[in-house]
Amino acid sequence: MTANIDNLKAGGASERRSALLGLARRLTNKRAAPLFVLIALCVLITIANPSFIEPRNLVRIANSAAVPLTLAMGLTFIILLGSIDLSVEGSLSVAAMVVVLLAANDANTNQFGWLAVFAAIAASTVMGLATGLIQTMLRIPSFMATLGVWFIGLGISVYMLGGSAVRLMDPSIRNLALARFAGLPLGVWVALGAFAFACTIQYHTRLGRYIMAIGGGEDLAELSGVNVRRVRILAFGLAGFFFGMAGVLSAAQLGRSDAVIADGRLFAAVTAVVVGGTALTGGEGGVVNTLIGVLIVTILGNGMILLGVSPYVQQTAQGLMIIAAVALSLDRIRLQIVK
Amino acid sequence: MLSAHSITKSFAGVPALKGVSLEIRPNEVVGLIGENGAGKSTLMRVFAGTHQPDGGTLTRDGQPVRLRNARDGAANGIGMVFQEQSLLLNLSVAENIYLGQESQFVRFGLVDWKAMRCAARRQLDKIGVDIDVTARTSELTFAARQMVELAKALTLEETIARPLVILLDEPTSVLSGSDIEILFNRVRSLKSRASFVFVSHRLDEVLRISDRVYTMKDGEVVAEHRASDISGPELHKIMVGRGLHTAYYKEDRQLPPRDEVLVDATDLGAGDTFSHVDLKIHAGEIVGIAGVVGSGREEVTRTIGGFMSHTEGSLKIMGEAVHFRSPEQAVRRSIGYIPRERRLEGLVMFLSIAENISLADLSAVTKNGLINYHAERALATDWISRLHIKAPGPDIACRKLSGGNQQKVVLARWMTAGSRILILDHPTRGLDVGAKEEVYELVRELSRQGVAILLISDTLEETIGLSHRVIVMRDGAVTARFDAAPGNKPDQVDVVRAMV
Amino acid sequence: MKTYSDIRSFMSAGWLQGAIPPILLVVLILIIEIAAPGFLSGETLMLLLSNTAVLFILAAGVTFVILIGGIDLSIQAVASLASVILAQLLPRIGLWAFPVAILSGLVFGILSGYVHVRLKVPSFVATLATGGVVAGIALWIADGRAITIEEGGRANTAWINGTVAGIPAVVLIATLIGLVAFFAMRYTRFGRYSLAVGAGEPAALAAGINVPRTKITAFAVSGMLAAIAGTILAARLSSGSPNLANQLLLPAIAAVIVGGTAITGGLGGVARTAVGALIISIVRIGMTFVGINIFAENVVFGSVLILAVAITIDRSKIAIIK
Amino acid sequence: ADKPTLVTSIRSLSNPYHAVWKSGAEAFAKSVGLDHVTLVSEGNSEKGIADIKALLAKTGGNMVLNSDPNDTPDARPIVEACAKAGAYVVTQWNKPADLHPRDFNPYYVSHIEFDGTVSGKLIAEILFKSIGGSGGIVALGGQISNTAAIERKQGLEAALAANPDIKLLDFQVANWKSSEAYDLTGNLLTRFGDQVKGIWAANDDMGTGALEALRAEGLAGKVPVVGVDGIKAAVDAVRNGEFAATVTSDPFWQGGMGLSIALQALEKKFDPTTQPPDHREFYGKAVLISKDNVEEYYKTNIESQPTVDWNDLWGRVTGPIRS
Ligand SMILES: Nc1ncnc2c1ncn2[C@@H]1O[C@H](COP(=O)(O)OP(=O)(O)OP(=O)(O)O)[C@@H](O)[C@H]1O
Ligand SMILES: Nc1ncnc2c1ncn2[C@@H]1O[C@H](COP(=O)(O)OP(=O)(O)OP(=O)(O)O)[C@@H](O)[C@H]1O
Ligand SMILES: O[C@@H]1[C@H](O)[C@H](O)CO[C@H]1O
Ligand SMILES: [Mg+2]
Ligand SMILES: [Mg+2]
Repeated sequence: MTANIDNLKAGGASERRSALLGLARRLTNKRAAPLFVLIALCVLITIANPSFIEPRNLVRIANSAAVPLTLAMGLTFIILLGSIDLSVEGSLSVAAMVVVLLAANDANTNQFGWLAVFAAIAASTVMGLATGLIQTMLRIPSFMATLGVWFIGLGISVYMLGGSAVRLMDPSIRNLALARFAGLPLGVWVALGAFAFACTIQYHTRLGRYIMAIGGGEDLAELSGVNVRRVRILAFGLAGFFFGMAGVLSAAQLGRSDAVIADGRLFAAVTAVVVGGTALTGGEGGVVNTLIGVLIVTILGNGMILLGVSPYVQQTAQGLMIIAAVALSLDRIRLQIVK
Repeated sequence: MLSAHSITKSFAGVPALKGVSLEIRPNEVVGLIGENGAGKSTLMRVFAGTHQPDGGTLTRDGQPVRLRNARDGAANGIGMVFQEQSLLLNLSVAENIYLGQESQFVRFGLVDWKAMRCAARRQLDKIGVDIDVTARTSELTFAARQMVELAKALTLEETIARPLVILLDEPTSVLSGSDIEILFNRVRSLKSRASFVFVSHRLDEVLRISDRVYTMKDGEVVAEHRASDISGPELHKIMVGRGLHTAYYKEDRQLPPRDEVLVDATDLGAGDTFSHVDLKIHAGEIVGIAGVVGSGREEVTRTIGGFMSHTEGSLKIMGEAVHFRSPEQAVRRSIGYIPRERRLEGLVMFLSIAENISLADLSAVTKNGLINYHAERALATDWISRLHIKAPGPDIACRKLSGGNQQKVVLARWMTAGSRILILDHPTRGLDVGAKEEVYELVRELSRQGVAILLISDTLEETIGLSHRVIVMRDGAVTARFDAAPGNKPDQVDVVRAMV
Repeated sequence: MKTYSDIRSFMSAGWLQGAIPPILLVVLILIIEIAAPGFLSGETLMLLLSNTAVLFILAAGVTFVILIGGIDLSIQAVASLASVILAQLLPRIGLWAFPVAILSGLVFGILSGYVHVRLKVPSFVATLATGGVVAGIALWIADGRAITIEEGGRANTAWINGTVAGIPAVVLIATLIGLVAFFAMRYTRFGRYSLAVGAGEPAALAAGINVPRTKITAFAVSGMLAAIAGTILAARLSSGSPNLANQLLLPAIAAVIVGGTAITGGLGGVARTAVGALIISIVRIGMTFVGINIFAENVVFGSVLILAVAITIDRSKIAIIK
Repeated sequence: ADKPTLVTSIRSLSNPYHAVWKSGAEAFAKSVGLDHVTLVSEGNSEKGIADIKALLAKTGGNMVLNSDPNDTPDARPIVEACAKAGAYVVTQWNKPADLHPRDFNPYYVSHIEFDGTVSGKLIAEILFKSIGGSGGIVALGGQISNTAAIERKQGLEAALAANPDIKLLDFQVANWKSSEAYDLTGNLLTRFGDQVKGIWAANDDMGTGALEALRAEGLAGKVPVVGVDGIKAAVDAVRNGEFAATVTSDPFWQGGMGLSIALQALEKKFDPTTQPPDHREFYGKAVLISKDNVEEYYKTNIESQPTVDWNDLWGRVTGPIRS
């Protein structure tokens, strides 16, 4: 008879220790760290310049955060998969292009109103689905599939816009930026709606759970019967949907669209996602983290202006602050391997 | 009920299954045994739908079926507990149990997590284990995870009306005696509802639970027996091709240790994991540490291996005081570590045998600081023949080897590095009886050459059988020490008493 | 005997897979020649090689980081900084400006590695941030403008723009760097450790590899090669600018991956990157040669990137394609 | 001999400024009946230069190039490559100070710039006047190291020095981008609130971004904006009083005239080597668009394609370039 001794007794000592561990964990709970970074940032900026907490400024921050938040919601799902989506700027510019060219504008006679918005979101959702198909069917890394789609999307918008900036003249769409409800621009409500939708997907649907599962171990998820390919395609489609919303919001805010409307959005969005505590390796974090990350990054930008940081050192300052924010807030106990 | 007819399957041209025919009848437990790499797991995966056979057919209730993926398998009432655990560590227990089968909890497109948790709790109650279904799986012990896996496979019961087939690929290799009993009881009581295939390297277990036993060898079924018609030693002989050694742990070859002390820990402690541990290991000595999970024995070995730093006491390696901050420092002090999680820490699975063997000490194959590929391959070829590693050549990626052969590659690495101190953390986990024997032989040989060995193992028998001395730990402290000279081995009962 | 076993291992190591990127390269050249006869001349091919040099050097550096499983997004800032340093120092210290500029790359590479390894910031964000810091420093050193390398300084950069035995010096430099990088990757401990870390970090750690050191070294190499690329760029353009290497980052990473190196690490190498860089520049120059509509250029380029990767990557050696 | 190819090399087609440049080039190409190729660098100097070299190889040097180099440094290798291949080249906006057309006779025909200091100053003065000569303004600069951005900022500073009652509250950089200007403007409004009486932007993309941020706060038309480039959105804004002014270098003219000058040199219609220095390196004439002339400008330049006499090579020369 072989006596197997590993687990003859797991009570006593380990129970006592796990209570201790639990306490220690609560004290050093790194998962809440991004929130602390956010709060500390707000407190520090307020001390330096009290106009930071004026309601008017908070509304402006919310307004600046609307596009990055919507965008980052989509990106979060891709990063949770353990993939990356570099096509952010391409998809966003396609959506912005579609909405201005179909709604009332100064380049053609179209006047499809809100249909233009749906078409824009549909276009970028289709681009996302196509990305997912390309990635899973050709079996290539998302990094390259989305890099390719980035170029393609940008090329399409440059072509359609003929290089010019087309003005968006549909007043009801412009109202996303110009009209307010309960003190907040409608665009902010839309972004909050996007956030609520993203939460629903992530925390209450199978798709959200499967995305987490794939990020945690794609092969294992497959063994459990998860249709990995379908989930990936849907996730990229979902991301495209959010990018499309962000494109519409961008066009509504700027009142026009050109092909470079999304310039610089990609890296800002990835930074926000990571600062919020979502792991680039997948399976850890989520859209709530991203909300916090977006706020940290937006408030950092706002704060630098409020403090009058010279534009010559802003880039450097921002780089250092981001390193500090991530270093302070990453849950290194969970993330054994950092890549 | 489920049968395989002439199933063949090769990986990159190398056959793993060479025309296997086998039958699983209603309400029975089929045992499946065979050496490492015989093809047991591959066959199970074909049944489960996660591997597609190159040739042959599967029939379910007499009808041919094609299983393209795990979902097809599940739809046919076939569930599997995988040899390498297949739980997602970033999800909770409940989410894992119902992963892929959430539809029953979906209302208006949203998942009712509460209902899922209740159902998961019911599943776990059924197999008689008490695990928090909201816990993250990463926080569970290995054994607890195994029970969750079983619960997960058994959820098929709720959705499939037909009789089920549950495939258990080495479910017991990480389970304790009591957990094994729970598992077996559950299997017996479910026999009215399902048939089971049970793979294990512990022949006594196989005979105890199975109705019939198939023996595989080199991708073929070589024997089929009624469990009541055959004995363990007979099975062993069919499987390995020779009889069971009477002196399984080679006690006759256990030499007294030398005088030189290679590891000398005094009053050693690390955080709240263990404290006041005194431990001396002489050249040529094998010291086993017995203890349950949480006793601190893992941490002691990981401290000596450089994965953790001690916070109290002192540690001397070959007479010099050390304070390791990384495994690299331990390796530089001639310490080698053979981990229990081979796939994670043992080998770089995507590198070749040759590259893995030379990894810890490239100086054996470098000339003027440059790697000499010819020498590296020659070295690996030499080890392959000396340790009887079953592999087509030194350039094959280690992930393609079976567990036993992987373990031999790890050993070859540390022998190449000239390690004078070896830490063996469950060195025979998942190995077949033949492979185990070879590993024991190697361990003895190393000991005779003067290597100091610290051993943690799956079974008390192995610990006692191999060691010169046995140390027992409980709650982070040493509770007993036993001398284990040949012919004077301590009694298991005494050791267990000190453990709990 | 030795060569025999070398050949055998070459065959068994899936040489066909390794041959696919070069074959793709040849096919692309033929396609362009058919579409625009005259492309296949010694002159254009030389042009192609010299235009690939900077891209390749940048890509070779980042290959090391990708192999350990990381990414380095700071290379274009580091290259720009090196160009600025070179332009500022050439008039004062002559040829010594080169080692100083290259050293700056080494320092910032180590800094990136340090931030990533010690502070455990994911390399994507760590290098994005250090890239921002470096860009700020470049702006500061350049006093916010492009710095022309005047007549006097150009005497010291002329050698880079010259030819040796009819071959452009930049091509020779890139070849030399490529060879050194190739041998470092294949024959040194550091190279082997990098592969091991990329393919299985916990196992590499347990085998006694100094993982932090290996990682920081990879970033140092990447920074240094980026700086070399920056100095060559400065010499070619006779000037340094804080934006000089802008827009070179993504093509460099694309070159690495198109060559068949796994973005997840542990598989690939510098030789593959050389082929990848050539594929990227051929497609670019080919489009101009064939006269692809300017509006379609991005669409064609993006599609070719996707197809090229689909053809070149070795799926059998990548556990999961993410 | 084969007909020469006309080649335009610009940064990208995704900004309105260069899009108009391209249409000018095409209008000219049509007028002379020659093939025209557009190259874009996408902000990547290496690509810009490589593409030009590829075309030089393809045409065997039988081409003329009108180039807006991506960055100052790019001009030298571009010019050197053209001279070596025997192609005629005109550069605009960006070149190193020590690179001169006369050093590459006859191939480097001309270099054209627009005095950024003058434009920056001009719009600043109009802005100051429109807020009544006193109060605070904020300024949005282009990409820091860009020559045009530096010069326009100098012009602003000169105007400020002459108007001590105007206070520059803050100078920030929005990298020529409207989206960055949009967010920055919101933040600046928080910091300075009602003190912001006007916004100076180094180009119209940023200016219109700032305008939209003002609009979101209900301040459009109340806080005047000025910019540079004369893009359509800015001209519209001048028409409805939201912009005080914009000034344009007339990219349509730039796109066609650069080709025309180079082509006439190639066709030996004039000899570059005998031209006066201010035909080789000169400031072109910028056009100010303010409420006084906006309706006319709108009719001639926005509603219809402008008509330019492509043979009037030197009509817009305003003087040699300062160094
Ligand atoms: N994915 C794979 N790729 C290549 N070869 C494989 C793969 N899986 C298994 N093999 C090979 O197929 C053969 C059978 O392996 P299998 O895992 O079925 O053995 P096993 O009987 O389960 O062994 P063990 O007792 O060690 O679990 C082995 O030679 C193994 O190396
Ligand atoms: N454990 C290690 N982890 C990472 N890199 C290492 C390690 N050991 C050596 N190197 C690398 O290899 C190079 C040679 O190392 P070193 O000079 O320590 O060799 P050595 O003294 O000959 O080694 P050994 O101790 O194995 O005989 C070093 O410059 C370093 O970059
Ligand atoms: O838009 C910018 C600036 O306005 C400047 O005119 C120079 O380059 C253009 O691209
Ligand atoms: Mg197996
Ligand atoms: Mg096994």
